[in-house]
Amino acid sequence: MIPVTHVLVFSMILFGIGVTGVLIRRNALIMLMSLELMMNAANINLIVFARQLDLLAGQVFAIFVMCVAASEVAIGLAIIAALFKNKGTVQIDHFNGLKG
Amino acid sequence: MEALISFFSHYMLYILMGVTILTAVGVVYSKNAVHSVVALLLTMILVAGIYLMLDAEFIAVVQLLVYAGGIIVLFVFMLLLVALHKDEALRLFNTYTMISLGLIAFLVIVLAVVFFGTPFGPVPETVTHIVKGGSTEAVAGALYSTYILPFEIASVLLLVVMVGAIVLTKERVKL
Amino acid sequence: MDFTMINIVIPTVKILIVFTVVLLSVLVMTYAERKVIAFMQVRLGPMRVGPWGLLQPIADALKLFSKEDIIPTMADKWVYYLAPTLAIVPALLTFLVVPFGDQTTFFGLLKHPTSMAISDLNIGLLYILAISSVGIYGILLGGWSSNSKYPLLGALRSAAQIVSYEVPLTLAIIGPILMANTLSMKGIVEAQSKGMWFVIPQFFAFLIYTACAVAETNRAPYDLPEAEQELVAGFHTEYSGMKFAFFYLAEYANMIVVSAIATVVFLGGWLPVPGLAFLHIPAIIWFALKMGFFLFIFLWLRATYPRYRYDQLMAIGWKFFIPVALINIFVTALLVL
Amino acid sequence: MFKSEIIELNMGPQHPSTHGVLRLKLKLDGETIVGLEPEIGYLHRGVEKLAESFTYLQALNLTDRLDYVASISNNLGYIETLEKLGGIEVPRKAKYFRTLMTELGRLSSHLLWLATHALDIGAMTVFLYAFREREFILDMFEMVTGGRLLTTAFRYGGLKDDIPKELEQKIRDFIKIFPGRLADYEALLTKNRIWMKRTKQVGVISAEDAINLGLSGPVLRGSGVRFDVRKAEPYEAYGELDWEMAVEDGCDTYARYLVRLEEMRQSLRIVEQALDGMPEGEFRTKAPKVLKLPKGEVYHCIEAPKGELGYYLISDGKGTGPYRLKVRGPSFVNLQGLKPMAVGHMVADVVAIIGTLDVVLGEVDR
Repeated sequence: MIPVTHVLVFSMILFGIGVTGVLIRRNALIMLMSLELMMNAANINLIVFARQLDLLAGQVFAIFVMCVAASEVAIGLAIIAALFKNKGTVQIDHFNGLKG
Repeated sequence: MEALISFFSHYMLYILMGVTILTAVGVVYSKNAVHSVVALLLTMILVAGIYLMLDAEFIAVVQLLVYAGGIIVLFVFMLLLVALHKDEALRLFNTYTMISLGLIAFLVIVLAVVFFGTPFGPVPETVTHIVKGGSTEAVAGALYSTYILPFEIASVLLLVVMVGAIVLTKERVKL
Repeated sequence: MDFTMINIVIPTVKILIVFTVVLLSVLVMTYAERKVIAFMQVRLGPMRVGPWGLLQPIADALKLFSKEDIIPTMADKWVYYLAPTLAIVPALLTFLVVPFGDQTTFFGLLKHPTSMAISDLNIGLLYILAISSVGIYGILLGGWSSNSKYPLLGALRSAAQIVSYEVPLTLAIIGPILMANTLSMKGIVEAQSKGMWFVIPQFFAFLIYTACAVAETNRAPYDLPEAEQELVAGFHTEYSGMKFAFFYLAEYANMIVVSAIATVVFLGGWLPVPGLAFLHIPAIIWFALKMGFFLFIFLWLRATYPRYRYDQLMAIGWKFFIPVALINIFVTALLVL
Repeated sequence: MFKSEIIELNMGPQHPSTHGVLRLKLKLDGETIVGLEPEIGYLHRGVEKLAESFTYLQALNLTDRLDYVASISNNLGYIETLEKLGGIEVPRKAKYFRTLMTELGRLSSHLLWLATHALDIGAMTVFLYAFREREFILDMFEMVTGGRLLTTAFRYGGLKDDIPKELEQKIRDFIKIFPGRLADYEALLTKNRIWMKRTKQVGVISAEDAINLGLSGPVLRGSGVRFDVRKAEPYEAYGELDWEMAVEDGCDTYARYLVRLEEMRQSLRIVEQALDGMPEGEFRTKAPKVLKLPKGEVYHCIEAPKGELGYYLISDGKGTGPYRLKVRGPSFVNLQGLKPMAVGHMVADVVAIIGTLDVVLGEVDR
């Protein structure tokens, strides 16, 4: 087995890529995908600690995270669908109706 | 041969992690959104592989079922439904790209230093609680005893999401 | 983990054998399909290549492999290349956990008998479901990347179909899982060796499984994605040569997989038919016979029924199969308790 | 769900189920059809214009090529038009034989319809079963005329040759086996739940609309209108034989399917009666080799398998060929029903509706 630190750094990088996606991409769908990357990074942490500490709680919690991720995607895509219905685009630059 | 095998068993996780980072970068930096989804699919499959290497075979299978079988299908459907070709002419990135990239790189480096400085202790060669009888049984046992309340709440959450998604996308019926 | 030679060589040999057998049975299957349907339709089927046209599948395969590979001009090249791979890899990977028999010593070559599945995962069924859920991307992306309207319609149809029929399919095999109390393919067969085959107590589940398996593999009467009369050839309209062969192979491999699952879960796997155990037929022959029977149902249905319409297909999937499967689970759970 | 784009989809001219070279410009909202425009003319050969430069007998060859799956009916309609204008008497034996042949032609046409219609909806086996029986009928045509598809069967004033001796036994065999075969098709389709789902309430057209569009044949009778040229203005031997008109009230594809099946049964009855009652005598009257018709114009219609087939013929009294020949093809008129039937249905239904209209592009484009 490789040290837990290496996996942690990996998941940190994955999380960073996800954050980058959310920050720099303007396509709502890609931003949602980047959110999924971040969720996965968190999950990897949970799993690796579950193994390191020999505890089940990490795996159980990972399942809940997946559950939340699935819900988030379903609702997120529904919102994007509604936005697209109203504005005809998924570029978030166009959704500036609240800007003063 | 033996050396090769031991090499693979030791470095498989590194290989998986490396490829995962590549595909994850592909998700963010693809110009075509469908390429992003394909990259995301590969990422999810690779992450399932990582789970498998970390003795969590049940989570790995659930990862495949939930992400590959469900979530990404939703993404692909969404991509095929919304007209993305109109947005392809738009700029991929904006002026904040460099700043955010710098900040994130800084964050990653700082946290990596912190991780390397933290004494996590040695890695256990075998894990008894998880692997005994397979992680499936262990996780199921835990889910239905210790964590029964969160489990039920999760099911309620899913129900709410189901209703919410339908309400959001349903066309307004004029009464 | 113990990485000795024996742990490497035996699985490798098994993998080679299984994949060869699977690819060969795909060839046999294409021949059988044409012959069986031909006889149902009062004609002869292929007769030219070899005796009784026996070499026809080989001729077909050679033709497909040597054909020109055409890529539509506006196709998305990367995705266009990736799609056939995404279709065939999961189809072949699912064979990892199929137990073709109980145990074997490879005709006395080994000292200790080894399992006839490549790997005896304790979550075998879950593994198959998970892997096969990846298979739809081949269809979806193949249809999209061709940049043509008929494939796109076909791809959307099949994706919707596979996603909706995966639910009742999974629900249908939960009944037997409850009765066997295990997810391992081997364990399910062993559970049936003590009592009766699960096809008897789980008859409704078996019917639902059969219907959903046909829908899942895009075969008639649920073959809307490739409905020739409507969508020309569905998602693979633009594919030719090797890539088309991959889709073709994937379809037949999927058929064999769902038949193998049906055999293991409902028809008692490699167990002999009750009362015929004295015949001393090897386990693998029993398995092949049962699988052949299930595959024959596919052909039989294709020769008999017209095709459903898209909305009707979705309606029966969601409004009929899922409720019945849920009721079946409920009743089974009550009885098992 | 979305402000959806309307997809334009070209179905045909090369498409597995447009029965030839029909091109449909479909406008789709998802899979629902919001607009449909048939584009015809891919098989235009100028039959009507060609006829003007031919003699009356030569023009008979052209009629074969109109509805090439029911050429016997086309021949009959044309020959009768000539006889009507020229006032040529036909012997009773020829009348009976023509009736018999036309009904066999109707059977072969309906069998082809059943085969392709079933194949379009996905029932492959019926296709091959129906072709087996059609082969039987085509063999009979070959015995009589030497041609299987393009028969050029009759001549003005009667038949070209006397009836072959072996034909009677062949027809008797056919009459014996065919009801069983019909039962086979029905076993595969009529009570089949998928078949009913695919055809009931699909392609609905009310009796009023059908009449207004000028539809005829089984398409009209499937909407409950009791109209059949064979009953309304009996020609040949139809008035003397005992048979029923097939009518269904369903107005949908399933009703038209039932109508055609019943027509096949009735055709078989007509064939049997015509064979039993076949009179002895001459098979044709004396008619000149090169026909010259008096000046005048005439319209004559018969009930072809697909509907009312009419020929409008003008003769200038001088030439040996038609001055003008106009064909009222049932397929062309029935094709007008496609749009009202298909709009609002799904792509898969278009295929079923083309099948139920039973169009042959040779006749549509002429």
